[in-house]
Amino acid sequence: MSPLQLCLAFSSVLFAVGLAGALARSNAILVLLGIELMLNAANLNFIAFWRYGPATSPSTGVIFVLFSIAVAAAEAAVGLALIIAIYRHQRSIRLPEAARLKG
Amino acid sequence: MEPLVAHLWLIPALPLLAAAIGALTPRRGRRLAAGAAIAAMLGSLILSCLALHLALAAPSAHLYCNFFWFDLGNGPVRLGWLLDPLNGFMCVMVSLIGLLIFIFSIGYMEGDENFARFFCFMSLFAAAMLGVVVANSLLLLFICWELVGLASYLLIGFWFQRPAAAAAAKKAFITTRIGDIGFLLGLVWLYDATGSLLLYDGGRGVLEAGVLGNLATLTLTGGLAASTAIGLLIFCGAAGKSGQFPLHVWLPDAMEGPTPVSALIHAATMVAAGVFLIARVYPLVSADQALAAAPIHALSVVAAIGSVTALLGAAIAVAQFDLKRVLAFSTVSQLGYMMLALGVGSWAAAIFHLLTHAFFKALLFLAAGSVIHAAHHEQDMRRLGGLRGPMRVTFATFAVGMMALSGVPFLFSGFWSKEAILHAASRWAPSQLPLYVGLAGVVLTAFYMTRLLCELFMGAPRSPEAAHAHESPAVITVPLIVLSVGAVALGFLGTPAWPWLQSRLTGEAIPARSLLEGGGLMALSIVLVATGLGAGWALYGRRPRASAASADPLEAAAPGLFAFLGARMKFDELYAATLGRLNAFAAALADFLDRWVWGGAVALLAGLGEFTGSVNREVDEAGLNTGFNALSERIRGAGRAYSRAQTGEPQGYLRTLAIAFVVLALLILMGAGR
Amino acid sequence: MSQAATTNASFLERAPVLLRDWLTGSLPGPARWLANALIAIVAILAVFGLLFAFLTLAERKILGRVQNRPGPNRTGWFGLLQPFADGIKMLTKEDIVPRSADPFLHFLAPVALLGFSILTFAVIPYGRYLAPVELNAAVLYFFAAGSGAELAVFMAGWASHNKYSLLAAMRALAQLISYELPLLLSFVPVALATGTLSTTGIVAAQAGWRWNLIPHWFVFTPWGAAAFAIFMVSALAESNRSPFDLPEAESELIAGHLTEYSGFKYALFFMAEYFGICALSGMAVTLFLGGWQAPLPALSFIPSYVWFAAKLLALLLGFIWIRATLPRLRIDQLTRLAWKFLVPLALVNLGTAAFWSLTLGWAGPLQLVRWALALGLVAVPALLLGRGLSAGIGPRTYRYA
Amino acid sequence: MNSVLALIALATIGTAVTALAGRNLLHSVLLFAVSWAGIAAFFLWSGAEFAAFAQALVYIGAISMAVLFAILLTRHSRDDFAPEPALAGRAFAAVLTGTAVAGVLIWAVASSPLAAAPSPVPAVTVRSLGWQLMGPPAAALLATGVLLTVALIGAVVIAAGERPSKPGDPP
Repeated sequence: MSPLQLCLAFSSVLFAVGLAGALARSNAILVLLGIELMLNAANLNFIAFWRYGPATSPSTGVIFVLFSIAVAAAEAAVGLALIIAIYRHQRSIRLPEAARLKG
Repeated sequence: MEPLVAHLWLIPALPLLAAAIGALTPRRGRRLAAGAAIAAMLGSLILSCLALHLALAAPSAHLYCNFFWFDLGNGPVRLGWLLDPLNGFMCVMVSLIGLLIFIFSIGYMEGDENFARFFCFMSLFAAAMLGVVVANSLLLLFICWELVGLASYLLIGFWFQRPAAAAAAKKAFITTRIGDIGFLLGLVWLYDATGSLLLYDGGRGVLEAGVLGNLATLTLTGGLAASTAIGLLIFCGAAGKSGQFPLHVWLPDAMEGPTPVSALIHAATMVAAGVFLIARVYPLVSADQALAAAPIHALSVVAAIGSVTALLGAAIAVAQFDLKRVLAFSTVSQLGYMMLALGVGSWAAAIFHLLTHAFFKALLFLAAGSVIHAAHHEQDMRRLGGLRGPMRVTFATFAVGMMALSGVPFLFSGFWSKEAILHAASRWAPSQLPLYVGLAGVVLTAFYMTRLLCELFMGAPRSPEAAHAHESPAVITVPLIVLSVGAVALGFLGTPAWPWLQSRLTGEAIPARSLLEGGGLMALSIVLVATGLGAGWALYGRRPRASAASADPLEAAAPGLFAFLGARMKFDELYAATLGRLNAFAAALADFLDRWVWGGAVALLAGLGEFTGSVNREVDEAGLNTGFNALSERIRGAGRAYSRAQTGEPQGYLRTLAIAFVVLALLILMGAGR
Repeated sequence: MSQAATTNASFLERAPVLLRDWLTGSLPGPARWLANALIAIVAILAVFGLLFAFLTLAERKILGRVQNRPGPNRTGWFGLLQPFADGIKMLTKEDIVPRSADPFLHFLAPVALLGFSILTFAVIPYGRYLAPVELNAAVLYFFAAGSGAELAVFMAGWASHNKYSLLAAMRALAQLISYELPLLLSFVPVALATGTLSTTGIVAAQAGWRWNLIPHWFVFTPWGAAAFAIFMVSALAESNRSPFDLPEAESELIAGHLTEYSGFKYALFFMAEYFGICALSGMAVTLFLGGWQAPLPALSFIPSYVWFAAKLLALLLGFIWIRATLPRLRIDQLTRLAWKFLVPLALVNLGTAAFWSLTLGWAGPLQLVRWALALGLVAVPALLLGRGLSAGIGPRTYRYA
Repeated sequence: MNSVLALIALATIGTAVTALAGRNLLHSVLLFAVSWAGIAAFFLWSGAEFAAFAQALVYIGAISMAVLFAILLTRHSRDDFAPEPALAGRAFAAVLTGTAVAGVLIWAVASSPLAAAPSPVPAVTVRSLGWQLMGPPAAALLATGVLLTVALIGAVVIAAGERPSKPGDPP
């Protein structure tokens, strides 16, 4: 396997781990973290392609990563705020119990 | 190119801006919201007049300005603005009537706490309609079309505290949506067939000869031309919006909205949209006229639907007591007339009638609004009456509108436009049926309008509200007067003696005919109008209703028929029994499948249980409810059934997403492997 | 004489490097690189370890003087051996771990804290030739490494199962997060002016003197002065020093997250705190005080690291002085100071710096205009915001006393 | 070269797995910090220095802090971290899905011909990065700024809890 493929494999496994976590845990915070992990895996891909992929402008990948980090930060902030709001409504942050919008 | 054409987008953009302003103003910002809305409408009225002037300079030309929107994989998606006499007239009409209605509603809505929101929605409505009018791309047109639907939903349900209003809004939205699905399918098909949705695009537009030729020649099974199928699909949308026969049920219920809204919907914007759409794509719809082999022509269907609607609406209108409902059904039947005219191949006549009808129907609605406003929101004509004395202006203007609608000869615009339609119908080769239907409609129209007028204004007040009624303020009456002038004068633009409007619309010179040729038909219709008026006067005018309780003369004569008509021919019940149940069944089915896909066997059993339960619930309740409650109840049930698929558990969604991804990726990889 | 001075200076200047090369010169390439790195690490640890030891002593002495008491004066001459006595005491003390505590975290917290604060030393240029690690984004690295400390403090508060510790941890989090922002923002103008994030580059950008008198340090520009002030205040808060030492407020929270710590772990916390102070001061020196640059051309014969040490010590004494003088803030005052005063001020300051670097070309009378404008840009918002901040906080009136 | 990568990957994935499988929420978060650090290390390894430090600063410095705050604010008692009840099946399904996704992805990666030759590290200094950011993606930069601001305000508003609404005003 070429280094690029190794990196991609790494990121895929990381992504899968995040996904599995997000699916398995019912604690909203852990689910959020799992999703963050998936985002990180995507970042890994950006860097990997920037490093090994066909040459584009010298800093595209890094710029991508910076943007996605910023977005991730925003996402985390809002997500945690939502979790706190949910907690305030029903004294728990278990996702299955947060299914009260259904009707 | 003319700078005006390039900036045609300003016409809808101004009201849209006003809507944005209205949306951002707080509750107390009434002045600002209303001011913005009216200023915007004034602006687009001026622009529209300029545009019309420009268009009339070269009637047969289609000035358009297309621009690049975004790049779709296999080519750019382009939108554009179009200007020709047709939408020039429409623009002027919409913005003028919209302006008047806005002014009117300052007076009408003054008491409402959501004044600002109201004007925001109204502006949105007007903006969407103007967008429909100026669009040069069916895609853009469809977008604005949906916006019209949304705005109508918001406005009909403006008093959403009332369950009736909320239900009516939902009903209107969903019913029109049914039609729009057809429309959308038509667009997709059209795009698939031609690769473009632009109307005029230098020879490549879908309304231009080359493309149409291909469409008409490309035939499907049974010799059905593609253009026929597409035209019919598009007509579905038109039928939905302008309340044609199968989908007319939402229109009367739309009366739950504030009266200015009803006026806007029924006169200027929404229902006009359908007729306008067909007139707009007339070349496409009529493309199949050439091939005689075709088993069915799109226009014949349009004509048939139109005539049915015309007769049906008129008949039902006879037996209504809510004055706004009477007007609503008269709108239905008038729209039937327009469709009929389109069907028999004279779209100029249809547009002519559309314009005149816009004026006198807006006038009627606003007058009705003024009555309702004066009578403290009493709408039942049995409990009104005797308003002639206190409300002179309203009475006069209402009378003008009524005479225009029922086609009182020579002086009133309705007469001329209706004449145009009837003549067109009489000249239609395939069948004379539409003509007879139209003539029958004439009688009924005259009859129920007379009835309405007498019930409202003659006799003595039959309730304290009516007794205390007084003339409305100037902000309400002035638009009435302006409109009544229009309702009278507009007719003279299209008399057979001087067919200015038609010739401008179609772009070719139409020889002026003397009134006498084809005079027989005219005479006949005059006689019919006279009969209608006479009958109405005989039944309701001579001996005005004594009290609110006393029975209606017709009711006394034929109670069964009257009740049947009064229940609007039981259409809602019919739909509730058929479509509603079908819908609920499909919903339950979808629900069942959904659970089966990833819910496992337990969910399957549960789904079965719910499915059977829901079905037998449908069976129990069907027919129990009456009126649109049944339909909207069904639809709500359907929604509930659908929504069970939505567990509200995000991880479930995520899981399905992941699984779907895996499957997809596998498919692709397999494909790559081969 | 000046000739002799320069040569002399250059030798002294290069002395540490020469020493290192003499030590590791014989080794092959990679091993040599490793050895150099090790030497750098060891040197830093040794120097700052000693500095820490005597800093504690100095702090206690000075506090003593300020409070009219001698301070430690028994062990050794002027109590000079006090730190070592303390060290032995700490080492020999029993290490208590509460039963319900989270033992692993309880152990990890001080270690991690110390580790992070040592990491930050890597990028500070101590002298003309004494920059341990040359990074392109050194300052970013500095802040990134520093941000780990918050985690450690929280760990400590959490691991020792104690409500005071937990409260302290919450406070610490709030405080550190709030002050991370002005700290970073106050650095941004420097990056704007120098166009680089590498510390050596920043120091190099501050070389030279105006009229051979006033050095080109950023602290001598309006925006630089403001940024320096903001940086120092935030640094105080970041290192939990008085007047921002709420997380370990003895009077309210016993000793905050240190409550359940004793013996060597406690010592580690202490060390980490002082290392943090040293690192932040070093960064302040690098960013605003011209790093190792000499204040006057005439004094440049003194080796650069001496200058750096002098500036560093000056700042440290400032820290101690402040601790001796100022009372502690309340938590709400603390956060308000951060969000309502420092952050907006830092943002305005960014604008000022931009103005400054845009008007580099102005000369002659325009220079005066430039200075006036910049000063106004710095002073006016400070005054306005300050008024808004101190609104309602008047001299206290004791009614029933 | 690749051994370093393997080391980093192992550390990152291992910590992530333990974090997501762990029972103690707080430990999970701290482990997550470690695995984020691992990702930063990967960035460093592949020469994206700036991205690495940004990653460390944002994730370890900010996000983990926020998460810890959220944990402290949303727990009944200190021992609220009991494992979720009756989730064995779900966990199994989740792991199954995860492995499926991983398998598909890795298969795709392995089966697609990707540039095998290790190219030299693209040189990117902070200065060039800055210039690039100010170039084409400037608009995106502004948008991101706006996004962050909005997110900040929104988070504050959401987490601050709603004031009791008057019965008078409509729903």
